[in-house]
Amino acid sequence: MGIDEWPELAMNSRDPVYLQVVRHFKELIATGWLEAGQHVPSRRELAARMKINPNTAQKAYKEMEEQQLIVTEGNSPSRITSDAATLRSIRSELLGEAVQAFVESVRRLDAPVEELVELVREKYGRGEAAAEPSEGGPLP
Amino acid sequence: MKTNLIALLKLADLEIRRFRGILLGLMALVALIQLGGLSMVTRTRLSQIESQIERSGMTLAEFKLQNSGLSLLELLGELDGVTGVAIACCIVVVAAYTLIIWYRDWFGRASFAYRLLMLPHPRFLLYLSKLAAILTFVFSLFAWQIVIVAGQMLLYHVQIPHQLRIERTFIDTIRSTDLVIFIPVRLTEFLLVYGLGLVIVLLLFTTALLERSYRLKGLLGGLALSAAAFVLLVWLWAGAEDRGSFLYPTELLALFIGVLLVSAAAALWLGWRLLRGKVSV
Amino acid sequence: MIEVSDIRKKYRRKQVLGGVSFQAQKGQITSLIGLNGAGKSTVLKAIMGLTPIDGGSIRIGGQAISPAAYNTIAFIPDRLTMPGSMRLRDGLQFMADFYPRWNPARAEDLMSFFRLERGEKIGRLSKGTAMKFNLVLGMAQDVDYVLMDEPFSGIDLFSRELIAEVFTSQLVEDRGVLITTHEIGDIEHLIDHAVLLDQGRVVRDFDCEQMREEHGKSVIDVMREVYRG
Amino acid sequence: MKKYGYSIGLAALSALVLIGYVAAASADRKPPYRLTTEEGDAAVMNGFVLDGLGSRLTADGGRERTGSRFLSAPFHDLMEPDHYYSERNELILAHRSFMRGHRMDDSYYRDDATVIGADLDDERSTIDVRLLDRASGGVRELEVPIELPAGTKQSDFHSYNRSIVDVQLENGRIHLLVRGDYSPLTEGQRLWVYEDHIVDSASGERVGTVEVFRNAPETELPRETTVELIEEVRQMDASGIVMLNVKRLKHDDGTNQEQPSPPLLQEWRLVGYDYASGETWELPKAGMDRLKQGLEPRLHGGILYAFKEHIEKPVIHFLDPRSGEAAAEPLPLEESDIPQRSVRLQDGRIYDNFLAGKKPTVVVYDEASRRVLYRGSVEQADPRAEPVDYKYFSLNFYGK
Repeated sequence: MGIDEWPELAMNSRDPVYLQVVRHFKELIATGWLEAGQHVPSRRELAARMKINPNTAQKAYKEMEEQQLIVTEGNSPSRITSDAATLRSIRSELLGEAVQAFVESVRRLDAPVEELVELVREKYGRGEAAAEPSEGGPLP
Repeated sequence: MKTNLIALLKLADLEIRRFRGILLGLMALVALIQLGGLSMVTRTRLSQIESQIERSGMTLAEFKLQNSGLSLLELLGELDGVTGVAIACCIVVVAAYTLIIWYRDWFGRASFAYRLLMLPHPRFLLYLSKLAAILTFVFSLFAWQIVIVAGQMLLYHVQIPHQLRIERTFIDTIRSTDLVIFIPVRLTEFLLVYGLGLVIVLLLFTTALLERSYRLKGLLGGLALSAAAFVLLVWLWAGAEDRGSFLYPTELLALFIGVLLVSAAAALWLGWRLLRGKVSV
Repeated sequence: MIEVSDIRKKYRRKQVLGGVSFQAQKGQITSLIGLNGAGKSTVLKAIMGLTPIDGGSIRIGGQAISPAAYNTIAFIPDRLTMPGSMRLRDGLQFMADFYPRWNPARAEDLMSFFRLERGEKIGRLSKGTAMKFNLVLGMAQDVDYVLMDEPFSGIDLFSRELIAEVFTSQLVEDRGVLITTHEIGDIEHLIDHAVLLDQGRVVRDFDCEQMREEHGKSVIDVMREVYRG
Repeated sequence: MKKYGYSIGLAALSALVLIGYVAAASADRKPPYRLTTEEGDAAVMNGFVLDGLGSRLTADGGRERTGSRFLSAPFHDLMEPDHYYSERNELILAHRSFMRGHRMDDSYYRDDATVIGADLDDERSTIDVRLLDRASGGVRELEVPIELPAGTKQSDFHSYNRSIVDVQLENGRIHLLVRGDYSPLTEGQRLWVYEDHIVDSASGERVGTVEVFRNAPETELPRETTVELIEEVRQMDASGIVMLNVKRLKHDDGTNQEQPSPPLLQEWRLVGYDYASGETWELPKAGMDRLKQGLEPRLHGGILYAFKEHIEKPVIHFLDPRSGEAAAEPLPLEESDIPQRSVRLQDGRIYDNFLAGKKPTVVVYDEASRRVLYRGSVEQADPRAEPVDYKYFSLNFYGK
C-alpha cells in the first residue's frame, strides 16, 4: 500500500492532532483498509502524508503502541496488531463512539426510540443501496 | 587561523568584484582625460610651432636652438586643471565608496548585512575584507596613474619630432607635476600621505559602523571622533610650520605619527567591538 | 535548546521587548505568535545576534551567540539576504564557500523541490520564490536550530503549501524550529509549542497538543482570547 | 580559479607596476648633479651647501634631493639655511635643549665659553636674556625691563615695534642693542631709536643705557628717514662695534601718475657705535665717497666691506670703519656670466658663488693672502637631467 494512496485525514484544530491520527488509524483498521499485521508507514512518511510534523507522528505511534494497536519488534517497522480481540474492540469502540455522538445530538429533539430506529434503518438502507451501484456517489 | 584567512580572501574578492565596474570606469575616464588631453594639447602646440616656422622660414633645428624645444612638462602643465579633475574624481568616488561599501549591505531590496553578520567567522573579517578592497582600489588607481604617465611619455615620443624633444627621466616627470602629491617619489612622503589616507578610511569605516549601531548619535560620535583626530593632526602639522613652538618639528612629526597610529588603533578596536556586539540590522 | 531569558530592548524610546522569556526545545517546532509590531522579528534577530539587546540573556545550546554558534543555528529572515546582482547559483556557491555545515546535496534536493532556476538573478525573484530560495539557504545547513521569520506572509497559496511540506519533512526532524507568524491558520497543527507575544511581552506559552487535550482549544482560540478579549 | 581571476589579476598587476615604480624611485634617490672640486681643499667648504634644481650638494660629494615634499615638508629641525638663520642651525645641533622653543629669538651671541640669547616681546616690554655656560651646560635667565625712549610717552604713538638687533659680551657686560620703530599718532614720520641696554652678566643688574641713535623727525611728508643696522655679518660672533646705515629719502610726491619715480637719496650717513666706550661717530667723507660709487657696506671682524654684490664683476673694498680709509687693497672677484651671485664673509675667508662657464661655481679666497683656497663647480651627472647651464644654485651655510 503506497503512502500516496493513504486516505486523506480532515483535521480539526481543537482535538489533539495525535489523537485524531490514532482515530484515523482505528477507522482504517475498522473499515479493513489496514489489515492485521500489515506494516505501517514510517514516522517520516506518515508526517509527510498527514501534513503533520514528525514529532506529532511520533507521538501518535507511541499512543497506538500504548493502546496496542501496533506492535514494534526490534527496530524493524511497526505492524498493525493481529490480536483479534484488540481488532474487534476497535470496531465496537468506534461504533459506540459514533452512536454516542448521534444519541447525544438527537436526545435534545426528545424523539421516541422506535422512530429513531426506523429512521436509521431507512437512511442506512438507502445509504447502503446508494453506495453499492456507483462507487463515486456523493459523500453522505 | 587558516580558515579565517581563506574566508577573508574570499570576502575581499567578493567586495572587489562588486566594485569592478566602477573601478574600470574610473580607470577609463582617467586614461581618456590624461592621454586624450595630452595628444590634443600636443597637436595644437605642434601646429602653432609649424605655422610659426613657416612664417619665419627657420628650420626645426634653428627653432629648437631659439626656444629650447617643447618639454613634456610644459605640455602637462597645460593639462594640470584637467588632470586635477580626473584625480579628484577618483578620490571622491573611492572616498564615497568607503561609506557605500557598508551601507549597500544594509539598504536596497536585499539585506546582505543579515548574511554577512551570520557568517561562522569572526565578524572583524568583514571590516578587514572591506578595508582590503578599498586599499586594492586605491593602489590599483595608483598603479594605473603610473601606467598613464608612462603612456604620456610614450605619446610624447611618438608625437613630438625628435628635434624638439627634451629628455626627462620618468621620476623627474612625475616629480615636476602636481601629481607628486598622490604619486610620491619619496618614501617618507608616501608613508605619511597614505598613512593619513588609511586613517581617514578607518575613521570613515568606524563612523559608518557607529551609525549602524547607534543611528544618529553614533554618526555624530563618529564624525566628532574623526574631526578631533583631523584637527589634532592639522594642529601638529601647523605647529611644525611655526618655528617658535616649544616642540621641535621632528618631535611634532613623532607625535603626528603617534596620533595616526592611535587613531588607527582606536578605529580598528572600536570597529571590532561594534561589529562583535553593537551593530544592528 | 534556545533559552531566552528576560530580554529587553528599547528602540527610539519605544519598549520593543519588555522582558521576554521562553524556550525553544531542540526537536520541537515552536511558534512565536503576535500581531504586527509585537516584537517577533526583533526576538529572532536578537537570538541571532543581529541586533543588540538592552538586557536579559540568550543561550543557544548553553552557549551565548558567537560566530561559531552560526554553525549550529540558521536564520531565514523575511527578506532576501543575498545581493540582487547575484544569481541563484552564486548564492549557493557563497554558502558553500563560507558555511562548513553547508549540505550541497540537500541544497540540490530543495532547489528541485521548489523548482528554482539556478541561472536566475536574485534581484528579480518574486516574493514567493525569494522566500523559497531563502528556505533553501536556511534549510540546507546541517544545523540544530532553524529560525524562520513569517515564512508564509504575502505568499501565493501553492508556494505556501509547498513551504508547509518542508515542516513535515525530515528537514525538520529532531531540529529546533522557531517560526514567527501572525496568522497561524495553515500551520496550526504543525507546531508543537506556541508562545504568544503582545506589546513586547509573553502573554501565553503553552504546548499545543496539551492545550487541545486539556482545554479543547485550538491555538487560534487562544489567540482570540488574548488579542480580542 | 576563474572566479577569483579578476581580484588576483588586479592585485598582481598593480603590485607589479608598484614594484617597478619603487625600483625607479629608489634609483632616482640621488640627484643627477655633483659639486666637483676643481682646485684647492674642499675642507674649507665644510658646513656649506649649494641648493638648486631640487638638489643639495656639498663639496665632499654629498648629493641629496630636496623638494617634492608636502606633508613631510615642515618636519625638519634645522631652519631654512638662508643667510639669516644659517648660524642658528649650529646652535640647534650643538645645544638642542637650550634652543628648545627659542629658535626664533631676536638675537644671539656666542663665544667659546657662553651663548647668550635675547628676545623682546612687546606685550611685556622686558627683555628675556638667557645665558648658557657652554662648559657646564648651566642656563641662567635674566629679565631686563625697558622704557619708552626718553621724552616720549605711550600716547605719542599709535603703534611701535621693538626688537633686539645685536647682543655682545665685553668684559662681563652684556650689551643688548634695541631697535625701536615708533609710528607717531599724527601723520608725521616714523621715529627710529637705537638704544644699548648694558647689564652686568654676573649680577644681572642694569649698568646703564646708551642712546646710540635717534633720527630727527621729518617735517614734510614725502621725506623719509630709513635706518638699517650694519651688524657683524656673522651675527653671533663677537664684534666690538656696530654701524647704522642712515638714509634720508625724498619720495616722488605722486604728481605724475604713470610712472612714480624711485625715491631720491637726499642724505646718506653711516653712524658707528663702540660697545666698550659707548662712543658714536660718523664715517668720514673719504669712506662715504667710496660707498657712494654704488657699494653696499657690510661689517665683519671690525672691517667695513663695501661692494656691489649683484653685478658681473664686483670689487670688494676694505675700509676702516672709523677713518673710512682703505684698510686693505680692493679684491676684484672673477667675472660671472649673469649678475646673480652671493658673497659670504666667514672665518677670514671670502666665499664667492657665481656662474662661470655657464656653470654654478664657488671660489673661496683667503682674505689676507688673497689666495684661492677652493674652487668647485656643479656638474651634470645624467645627460637626461635638466642641464645646469645658467641655472643659479644658492650658497647656504648649514652649520658644521
